[in-house]
Amino acid sequence: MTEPLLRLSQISKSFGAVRALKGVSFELHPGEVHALLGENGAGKSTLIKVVTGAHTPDGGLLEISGQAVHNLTPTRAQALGIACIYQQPALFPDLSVSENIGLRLESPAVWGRVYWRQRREKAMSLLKRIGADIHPETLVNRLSMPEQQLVEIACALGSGARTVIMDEPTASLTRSEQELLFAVVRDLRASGAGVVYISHRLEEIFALADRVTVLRDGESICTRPVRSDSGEMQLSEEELIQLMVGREVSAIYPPKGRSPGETVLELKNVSCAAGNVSEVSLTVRAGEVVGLAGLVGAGRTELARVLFGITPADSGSVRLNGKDVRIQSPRQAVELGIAYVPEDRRRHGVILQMPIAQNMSMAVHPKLFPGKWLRFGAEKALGLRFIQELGIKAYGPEAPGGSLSGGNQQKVSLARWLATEPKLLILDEPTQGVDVGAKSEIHRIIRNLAEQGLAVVMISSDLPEVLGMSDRICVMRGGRLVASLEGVDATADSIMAAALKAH
Amino acid sequence: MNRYFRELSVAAALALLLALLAVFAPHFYQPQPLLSRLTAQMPTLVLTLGMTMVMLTRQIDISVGSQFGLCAVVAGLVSAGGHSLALSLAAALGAGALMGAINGWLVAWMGLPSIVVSLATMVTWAEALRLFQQGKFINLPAGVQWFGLSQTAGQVALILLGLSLLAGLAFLLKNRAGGRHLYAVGSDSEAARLSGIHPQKVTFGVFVAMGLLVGVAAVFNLVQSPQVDPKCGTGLELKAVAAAVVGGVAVNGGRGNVWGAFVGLLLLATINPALTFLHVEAYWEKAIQGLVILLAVVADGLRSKRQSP
Amino acid sequence: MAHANRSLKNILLRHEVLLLLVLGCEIAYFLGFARNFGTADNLTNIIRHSAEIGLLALAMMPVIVTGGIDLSIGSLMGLCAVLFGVLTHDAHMATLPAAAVTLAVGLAAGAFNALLITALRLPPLIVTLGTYSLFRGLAEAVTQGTKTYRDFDPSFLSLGEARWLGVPFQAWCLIGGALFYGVLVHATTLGRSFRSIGFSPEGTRYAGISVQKRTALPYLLSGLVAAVAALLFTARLRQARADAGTGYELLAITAVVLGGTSIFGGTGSVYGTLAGIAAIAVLNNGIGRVPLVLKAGIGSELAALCTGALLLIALAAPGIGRILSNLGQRRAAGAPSAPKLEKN
Amino acid sequence: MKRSRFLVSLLAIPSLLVLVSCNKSEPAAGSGSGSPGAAKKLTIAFMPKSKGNSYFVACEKGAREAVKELGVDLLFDGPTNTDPAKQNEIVENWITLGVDVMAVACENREGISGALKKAQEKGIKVVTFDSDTTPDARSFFVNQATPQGLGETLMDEAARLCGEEGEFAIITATLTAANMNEWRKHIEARLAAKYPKMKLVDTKPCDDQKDKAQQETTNLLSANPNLKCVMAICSPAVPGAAEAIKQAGKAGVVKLLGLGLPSENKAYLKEGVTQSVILWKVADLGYLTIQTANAVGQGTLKPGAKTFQAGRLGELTIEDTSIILGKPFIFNKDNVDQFDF
Repeated sequence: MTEPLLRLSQISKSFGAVRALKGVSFELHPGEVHALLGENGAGKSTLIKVVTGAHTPDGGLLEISGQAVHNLTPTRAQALGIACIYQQPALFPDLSVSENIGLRLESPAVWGRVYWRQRREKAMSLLKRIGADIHPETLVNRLSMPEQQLVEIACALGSGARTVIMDEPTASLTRSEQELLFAVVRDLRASGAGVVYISHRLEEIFALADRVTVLRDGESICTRPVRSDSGEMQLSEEELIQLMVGREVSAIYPPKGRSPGETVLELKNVSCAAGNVSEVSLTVRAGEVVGLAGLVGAGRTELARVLFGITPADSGSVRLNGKDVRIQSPRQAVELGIAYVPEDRRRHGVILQMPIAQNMSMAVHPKLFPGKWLRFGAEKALGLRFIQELGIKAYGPEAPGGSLSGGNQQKVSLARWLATEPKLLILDEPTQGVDVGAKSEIHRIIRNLAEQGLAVVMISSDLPEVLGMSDRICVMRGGRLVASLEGVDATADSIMAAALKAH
Repeated sequence: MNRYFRELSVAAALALLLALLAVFAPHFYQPQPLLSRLTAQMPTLVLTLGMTMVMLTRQIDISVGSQFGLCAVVAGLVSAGGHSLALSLAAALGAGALMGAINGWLVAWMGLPSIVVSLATMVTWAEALRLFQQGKFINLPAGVQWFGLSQTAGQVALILLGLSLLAGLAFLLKNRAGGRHLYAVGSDSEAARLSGIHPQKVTFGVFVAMGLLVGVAAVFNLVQSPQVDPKCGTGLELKAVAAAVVGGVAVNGGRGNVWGAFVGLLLLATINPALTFLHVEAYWEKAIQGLVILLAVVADGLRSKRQSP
Repeated sequence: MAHANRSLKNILLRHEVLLLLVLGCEIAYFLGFARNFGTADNLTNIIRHSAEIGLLALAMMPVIVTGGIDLSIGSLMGLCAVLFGVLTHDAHMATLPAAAVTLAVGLAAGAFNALLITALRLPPLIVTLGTYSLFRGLAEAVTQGTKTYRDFDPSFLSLGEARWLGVPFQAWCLIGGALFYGVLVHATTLGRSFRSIGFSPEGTRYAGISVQKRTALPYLLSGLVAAVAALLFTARLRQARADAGTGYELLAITAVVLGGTSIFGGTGSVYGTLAGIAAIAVLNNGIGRVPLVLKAGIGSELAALCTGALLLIALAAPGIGRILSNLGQRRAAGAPSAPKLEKN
Repeated sequence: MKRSRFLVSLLAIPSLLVLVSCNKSEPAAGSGSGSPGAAKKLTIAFMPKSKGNSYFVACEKGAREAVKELGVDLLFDGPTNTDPAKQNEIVENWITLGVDVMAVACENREGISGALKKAQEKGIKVVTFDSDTTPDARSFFVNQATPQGLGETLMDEAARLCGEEGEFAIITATLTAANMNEWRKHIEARLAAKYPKMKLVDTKPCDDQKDKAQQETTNLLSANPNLKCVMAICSPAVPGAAEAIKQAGKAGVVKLLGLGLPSENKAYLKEGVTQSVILWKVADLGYLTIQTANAVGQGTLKPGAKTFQAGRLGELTIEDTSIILGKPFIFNKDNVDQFDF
């Protein structure tokens, strides 16, 4: 048996009073894809940071290629062949793609020379290898989020690492980009490297992983092979979910609703050049959940931004409750009863330094605080109400948003918009990076809201979620709405076909 | 071309101003006064180089004027004590590095905002110097001025030194890993950390480098005249920041280069003599300086607004 | 962990509480050792002399809370003072309308800053660095640098010395300013949005709050306050000259930061700012009364030096605390750790 | 929690007010308690226009000499930069500090008069030196030279140096410096009245910095090729302008005169770059100021006196309420070695 690439024994790490890791053991062998599973807050990110040298563990033993390592730094981890693709691209926005790749791959000797041409060539070949169509001299701040993710992957590949850690690499990738990534992962495996793969999408894990380790509350619960030697599946989704949450989750998606009511939103040929949205016509009725599917970059988030007035429409008509409206700013959208739970929770959804009650009241200032005077009692009551209604785990309405886990932050973000009592709720990737338990809770909440007569537009790249939650599924491609699928027509195949079909 | 739009447009503005002078005040181009004017800008140039580095890492240092005065007095006292110029350079470098290290320590290791740290050290150094020196000039021995060379040779030497410092720093920032680390840290310090760069060390190093450059600048100032004025640093921090900003160095880090800052400095430094040559009253100077700074940033703002959605 | 934030120890270690403690120590020391420090006349002096800077600091605070900065207020004070002189002397306007026009111009200058910062999304540091030069330059250009306006209306000048209910007029202005800003920042949704903008402008925008309008407001107000300070200054000094308020922007920033407002935005308070002003004003006044300092004749330099040092200590104190506690942890963990660089 | 903090601050303000108005009755100890005639140890407060300025450092030296001689207490303070607001502040602080006499070099003639009158109301004697306030705000002005006398001396000397014809330029400290603006006024008046063939081509500020003065002079020299004379009226500007003239190779061709200290200009005077430096004996000014302040404080010098016996300076005449130090000196390369300040 070969030496494992990575062996962690009884690793522990605390931040102040919080014990993030309480003795985690983990092994990665060459030529293996090892999935790491766990709810948010289970300790996956901390574990990764221990392995990449970003955090120093308080106790336990870390062995890399059979050698015990102490005082690991990011530089040293790199030298020892560990590369990591983080969830949030850790790139330099002001620098070019080739320089980004260069800075990550070259040794950080201060007086070392910079070979610009070699950098460019290397970047070019790496980008080509993962099939990304990005010019190496483009500044990173001109790239879209998935493109940045691809650059990250190129960095990890380029480092020639024997151990590659991928933290939700597909979160913002399009389907075709995902396929390329899977090919890269398989390639790595074939070349004898080890891959630690983290994802909330279980189907990816079944498609890729050889073994699975489940973390819960800072402890490693178990490590299991995905397939037997003969290639049969040895694990079921239900089993995995149960291991992660430690309890039974009965139905993954709540049952769908009754027939929808009146038309709430009606779009006719709405276009926005700046936002890459062209001639979209769409109707959403009260009590209906409309799933908005498509590849990333297909214009879904952009359409939401048009509706919310962040990038106002150039042409076309928007009717809300039968009235023509022109939405020029988020302020106006809120006044019209439109709510938008954004995709990027940490940047747009929740202000991490502010108490959650203040976060929840932000969109209802005029309603909650008539005459612009703050009323602290009313605000606190609002906070308490939603903490209870949505089951937010926090010590109270004064808890800063940043002290909550991702799923709970998402609930705070949702609470802010429910407080406005909107007529139209737009959810953008509502469960991205949310653990399984919180995910099904959020699904239940969304369904309840629809039951109460809210019109819901849900953008999601998670196909099972779109299928499970939506009453009707609209597919976008290249800024246009290309299909509207309902009932038995709505299948994973038909959605993907619509999303991918060439003109 | 597009990447250097800012530098080129500032250079164009400078060219325009110079052309204006060529038409309306041709005697601006007499060689000896031109040489003197350029020489006089060398200390500020050196400070601007340091400020560019500091701003590239997303920091700012407004204590450089006070540091400059202190270094100049230290170097002056060493020289006045009859020691060699090398020794006074060493003393100035030492004093500068020490003050830079204090700023750097507070900013990098204590995580304090640089604008406030340097505001505090600016006041502290300036008042300490006032208490110590009481505004007295320091008379220097004969050999110090122009390094003991003839005047023209000394001026040429000084300009060459300044420009080679500029070129050297430009080279380091472009072609040495350490230089790129400044951009990396200024662009995103967390990403830099994950790339194995130590942002604290880089930040600390940049402030120390700034201090060392202040020492160099003080000596560049020292050799230009037979006396040291302890007030010589007053207001230099704003000149250096303004030059860097006009030259396209971004206050929030990661963007800009020393050539741009150099052109920015030349533009700002030409305004004052231009007013004299065009016989515009002196009391317009500050207003025009402010207008140039605003025009530079507004042009930049309009341009980036047009480009980004 | 979040609970720990609210423990008694942490409340005691809060910046403002520490500052009040420093202020208390200053006062106790000066009462004990400085000559005639505790007299009513002197207290009046302290307030009268810090009114303009105090107002500027109050105006600066919300600007910094939104994550911005306004370097132009000192220069704007100079411009407004000169303008008031021009209006009353050269244009022969009566005092009241001239004052009104001056305030309007201050507001307009603040609006100019606000426009460049919000509509063009330019960094406030650079915009106000530009207007810092521009406003002072205009003041010098208007007066050709040399002109000094004197002989204002006696009833206007009497404001410089006036007392109501035994309290100097300047104190009333300061109280008015503090109340106004206290209510604005701490009790209205506007103040709340300054905070959220300071923490995250994008996040605030996504909550349906018009970030640009809200960001503009503190700059507008700081323009207005600079004009008020200019009038007060003119009344107290009995003259208007282009150099009024030179360097006041830095003093105001010092007071604000000393008062616990984060230069990165988001946190800050009026009472902290007031304590910051008081700490500086008391230090300035008291240190020149300590017999040893009096004898050496170094009051002004020492006061400035101590202000710088106080600011440094105030800044470094939490860091030093953190390092000490890290040392304790490190001994337990046997591993180094460094604070993260802050990023705004 | 937020609200309670706000309430606390609301409460703090009124309590501060109470403190202000309650303590009002307490007298400012030590001020104005001396009865005239009886010799007692006086406390004299002495304020320059700005500190860290070699001119006033020399002044302070002379003042301390007189203090030693007379056995009085000296308080010395002033703004660190020329800042009129700070001068008022210090005067008002001195009132509450309790001094017997104040000697002030006023940056701001009108502006400071209110504060000085307030001091007089409290029984504190006020004298001014170097630059005056309004006459009703002080008892005596120790006058080293009147602005008019100084302006005329400068202009006459400039005219002498360039043969009463040609272009000249002025370097001043800042465009807002009050006393220099006063001098400039008299220079220009004298120019218009007596020297029609001379022309003032430009006036430049040097921010009280030598290096800036040097740059400005370099520009002036090349922008005005016919320039015959530079007049530097603030002390750092004289050596700065001298260096510029020297570097331009115009030593002796372009004449330079100014107001400055001999010690800072000795080398240039000897090299023939600077022709004349005009100044009074600065230390004597400080000395005389303290002598006057003491005499006024002791009550031995009263308004209406025609002469004043000023220690080692001997008997000086009093014009109205101005005590004249004597004519300014013109230093040149022949006599500069006799002075050590």
